Amino acid sequence: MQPDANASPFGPNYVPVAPGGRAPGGKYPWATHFGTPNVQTYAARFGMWLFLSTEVLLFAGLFVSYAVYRYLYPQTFALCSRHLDLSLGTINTLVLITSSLTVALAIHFVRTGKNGMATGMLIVTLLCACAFLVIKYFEYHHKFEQGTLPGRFYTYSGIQTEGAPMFFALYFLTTGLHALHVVVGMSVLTWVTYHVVKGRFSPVYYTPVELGGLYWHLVDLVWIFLYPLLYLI
Amino acid sequence: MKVDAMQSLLFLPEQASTFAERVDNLHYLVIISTMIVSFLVGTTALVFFILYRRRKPHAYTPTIEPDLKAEMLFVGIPTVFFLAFFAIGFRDFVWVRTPPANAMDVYVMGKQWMWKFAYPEGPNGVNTLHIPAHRPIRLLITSRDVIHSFYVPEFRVKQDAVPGRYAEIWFEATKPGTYQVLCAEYCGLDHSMMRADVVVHEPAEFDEWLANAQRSERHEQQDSEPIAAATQQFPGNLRLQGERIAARAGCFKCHSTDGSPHIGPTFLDMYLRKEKLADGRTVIADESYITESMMDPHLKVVAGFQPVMPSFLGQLDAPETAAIVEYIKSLSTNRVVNEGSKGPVYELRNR
Amino acid sequence: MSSATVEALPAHQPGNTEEMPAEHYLNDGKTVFSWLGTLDHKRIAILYMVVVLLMFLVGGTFALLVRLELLTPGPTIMDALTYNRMFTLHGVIMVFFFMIPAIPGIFGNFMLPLMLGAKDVAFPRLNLMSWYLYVLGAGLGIWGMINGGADTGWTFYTPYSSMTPTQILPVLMGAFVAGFSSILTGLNFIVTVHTMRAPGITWMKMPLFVWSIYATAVIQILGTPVIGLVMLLLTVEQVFGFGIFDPARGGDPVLYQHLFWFYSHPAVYIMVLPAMAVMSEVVSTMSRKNPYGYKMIAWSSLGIALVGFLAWGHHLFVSGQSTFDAGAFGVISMMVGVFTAIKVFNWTATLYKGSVTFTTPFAYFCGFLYFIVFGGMTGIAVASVSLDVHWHDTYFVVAHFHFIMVGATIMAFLAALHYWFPKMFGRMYPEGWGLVSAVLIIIGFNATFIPQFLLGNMGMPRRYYQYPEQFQALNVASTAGASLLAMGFLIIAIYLAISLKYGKVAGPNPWGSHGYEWLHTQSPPITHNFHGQPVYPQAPHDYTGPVEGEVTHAA
Amino acid sequence: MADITKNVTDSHHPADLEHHGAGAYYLVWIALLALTGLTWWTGQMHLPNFGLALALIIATTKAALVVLFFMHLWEQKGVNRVTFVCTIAFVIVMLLGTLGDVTTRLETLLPKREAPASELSHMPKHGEAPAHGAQHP
Repeated sequence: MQPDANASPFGPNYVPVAPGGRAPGGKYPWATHFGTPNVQTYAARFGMWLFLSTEVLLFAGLFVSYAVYRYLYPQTFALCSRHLDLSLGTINTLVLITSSLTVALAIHFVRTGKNGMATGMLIVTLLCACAFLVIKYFEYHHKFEQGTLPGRFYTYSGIQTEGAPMFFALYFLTTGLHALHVVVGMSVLTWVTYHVVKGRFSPVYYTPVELGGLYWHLVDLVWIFLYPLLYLI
Repeated sequence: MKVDAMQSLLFLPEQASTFAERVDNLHYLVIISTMIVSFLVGTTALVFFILYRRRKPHAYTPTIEPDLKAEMLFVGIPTVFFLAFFAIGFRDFVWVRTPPANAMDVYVMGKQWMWKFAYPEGPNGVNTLHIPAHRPIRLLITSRDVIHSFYVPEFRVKQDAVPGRYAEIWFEATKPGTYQVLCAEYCGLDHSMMRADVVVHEPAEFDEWLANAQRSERHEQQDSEPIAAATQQFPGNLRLQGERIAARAGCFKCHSTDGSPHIGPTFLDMYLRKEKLADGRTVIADESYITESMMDPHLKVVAGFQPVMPSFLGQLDAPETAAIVEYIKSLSTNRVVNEGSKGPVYELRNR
Repeated sequence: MSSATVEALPAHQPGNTEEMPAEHYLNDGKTVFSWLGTLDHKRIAILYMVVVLLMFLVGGTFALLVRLELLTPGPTIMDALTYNRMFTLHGVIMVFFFMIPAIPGIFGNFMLPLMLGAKDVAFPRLNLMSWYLYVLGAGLGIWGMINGGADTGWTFYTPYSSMTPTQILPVLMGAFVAGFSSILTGLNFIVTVHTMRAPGITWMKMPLFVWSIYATAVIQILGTPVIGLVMLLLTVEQVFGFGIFDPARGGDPVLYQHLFWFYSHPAVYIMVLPAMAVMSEVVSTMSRKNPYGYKMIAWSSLGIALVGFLAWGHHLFVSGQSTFDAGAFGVISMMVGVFTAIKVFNWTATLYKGSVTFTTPFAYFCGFLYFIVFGGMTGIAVASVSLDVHWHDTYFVVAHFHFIMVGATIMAFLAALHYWFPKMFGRMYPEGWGLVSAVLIIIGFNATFIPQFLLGNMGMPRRYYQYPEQFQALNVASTAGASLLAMGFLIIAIYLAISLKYGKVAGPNPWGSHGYEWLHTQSPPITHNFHGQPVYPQAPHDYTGPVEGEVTHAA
Repeated sequence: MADITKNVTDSHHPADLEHHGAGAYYLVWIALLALTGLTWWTGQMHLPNFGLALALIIATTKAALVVLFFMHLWEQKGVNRVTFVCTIAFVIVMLLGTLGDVTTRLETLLPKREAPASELSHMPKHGEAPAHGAQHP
């Protein structure tokens, strides 16, 4: 057999899977890189899950720090927790859960060929994300005014026990890192939306939508744990 | 005799504590079994290498896979040995971490780059620790800045000094003499010069030394003039008084002495600090400003702080105020503050 | 598909040992961009090699300077601050920029697809990106060194690291970025192993190298994010003073050590598992024998990856960790020893009824076996909790991890370099010089680090700029050994550089190996590795008879 | 050549993900909202002993719903599940190893403990000013 990519060594079942109509072949026939499109999808999805697991472990370090300091300062943490705005936190939880739903629906619609609906769902998701960040901004703003800030910036006289600056350090670190992920997720979803609008995805090929969705669900997942740990103790 | 040979072969220092004997015994056991096993592995490899050297270039060889017995052996032998080492090692570790009830306490504080030792009844000392032989000593180790590690090779004893808390370890010295304390945890520029001596006395000799040292310390504190004392190792009664008065008056509820922000500005480096006031002016925190602030705190409030301090007018008399000022002056990061190790600030576990 | 094997190769190539193959990945494109923009895993491997060797040179130079400084008890050639920076940068460079990317980056990248019968890794663009991230990380690190240089030791222990006047941020960021590179490489390898195996290669027929690299990748995925977070927290600590680890603000410095070692202990296995990977291949090829206990070796790789994650607390025996935790971590650490012992026994038993030839890679195998046995056993000794009370943070520990990380890993690195040199460049190195330098290096290592074991026994703490007089003799011995070592490396560098251009043409399979990477391909391979799709009916280390697809001189 | 995918443990076709229709998503969403409400309600009770445990159990349930249905792990057998379970296992390992230390350490080795519980017993409700310590004398 000759090393000719166009001859498709993968048999008649082979479907070119390059997004955006990129033709297989050329010097680097990456379209035939994996045996079949199935394997390619499989690889992409698996790669994404591996990436998500690194994200989970990234947050895990913060959760461990939280666990340790909560063990050391249980009362202070409870007291500080009462200083957070529970209603804003709850609204944010609902917003994120809803955005998770809309992303799942967006994938569903792409898969069933309804790109218009998918676009709508993605836009709702992005709006939810914006709402989340705006609410977060108000929460942060309040803390900056009040002086409930981490470490050496802590100036609030209301709670003067040892662990209070630590609680707010953890609060800002966890929610800050999470907010960073929200921003990254928004950029990813914006990119995805653009390509959905352009009609790049179809029921046969929608991997980027799915992967973007997975990332967004992870953002939701982290918040699901942050919410009770920060607001409800 | 055999043990001595091992000791010099392995370059081990003298065994000067009861723990050292335990450590070395396990050490010998591990080393000897390692040597035996690696000799066996090495010899086997050598024999195979000679027996099965390549005789023709493209020889084919049989596929050999281990049977269950070989597998069990390969897993079992190391497991048994390693667990045995661990069991002995952990037993000794628990032993060295569990001070006997009659142990004598010594407080150890590491600080860049010196060791301070203090006995509950005094005296305090820098870089020389006196202890009696044949008596269990419990060290309560802490640090004032970064992590240090208290290490005496002859005792085989090592414990990190973690700032803000007390770690404990105990040992019983067996041979009178002088041994070197080394810092084993990297702690900055002069890490390698952070050394001290442990002087192990015969018990009777130690009791005598202790009584002498305690007497001379009291003597020093009672009789010396404040100014003269400031030049000595423990800088002055005025400063110590100031600290006591400040504690009594409740200054530390709002003012930290370690630089951390609190309700009020920290005392650390406060003296001669340029402070920005809430109304935009700046002021040098000299003696007069500090005194004034104690008497009329709301007159010049430092920016970023709430005017919540009560006035101490009429509550502190002039000498007391002066003592506090003197105390604040002493809290400077730029100078080495020689003070004895503080006792444990946290309640100790019941022994 | 089995038709596309030997016959598919151009007829003049196999058997002709006089000339290099006409077409191979090295001459496929000669522009700078054809290298810097390449998606070919083999070229990326070469890119890694260039930077990794550069880093080794820098780190090694620091090591030599440190050793020179320790010739005398007092100051010798530098002041205390410079010395503290030297050993920090030596550690940071060797750990983050040399040892972690070395074998996976170079040989993993090059050999993994060849061993799986794939034309590349799963995500070639990601692969190139991780090289760039690595270069960026290394660049940041080097820039940080020139621009002040950290003096915290590579462990960055708080609270010292948040108080030090030196600039640790660039170095931290360098390590952080290099961590991303490590994650992406690991991710790529795992997906490659799952999706790119050629027909015939089932899980239990993967070469042992692949198994070990796979286990390494698992650690890279699961561990590296945590060090990333730790670096971020340290940055926040330094810049903003959040006080997460600051005892003055109620923080716990011991928590830092937990988080740090959760990655950095498994990171030791990121360094040593690939070394074991190389050795499984070398011993099999050089003794023309299947590895005794293939399954045991394969599973013990995964076992080390797993247990390696459960053992981090043995770095904290004297640091204020609880006695209970010390016991738990101590006993788990022993398990790592068990898995390693299994491998050692199996490698030794592989020689049984083999056909052993003493080449340079095999010389390094012998050295490796020695270093892993003694390095491992001293590890067991340190994990016996009470002994650690004496040895912790002394030169004993330094010598122990240098035996494993430098002794074993460098042995494997050099073995791989020699073993796969013909595969990568199509030319042979001079065998005589190879053996001479191997002997020199093995002796040099021993001369450098055995005195350090003894220094540790005597009680010399690590990271000492000045030391009490009684330690001098052994320090001088160690420095002398280090110079021997440097000489060995110099010789290797010279003859390999010469061999690149003037070495004897190797032919496709100079070792007569039945390892998958030597079948179905020429040396050096073509850009897409294979002409057509290779299949692998037999096991990877099968020497019971001729194998299909073997590209020999005689064919 | 058709057997090239044979080695791959799981040969999904993209369309392989079951279409359980959009209905399931709405159900999961409603369940998530309900659980959020539940945890909000129980969280405000500040149950002294098992409040945190309860909140975490609810959070885990919610996370499981998201992972299994929104992220399709329910249908993806094989390696993705293994990956996720391993990840969680390692998070737990890290948590246990570290907490195992802190919870069994010598009292003196922990940072200064906070005031006894009695002093903090009169916890304010959310948003209220704390009952003590607000004004310095």
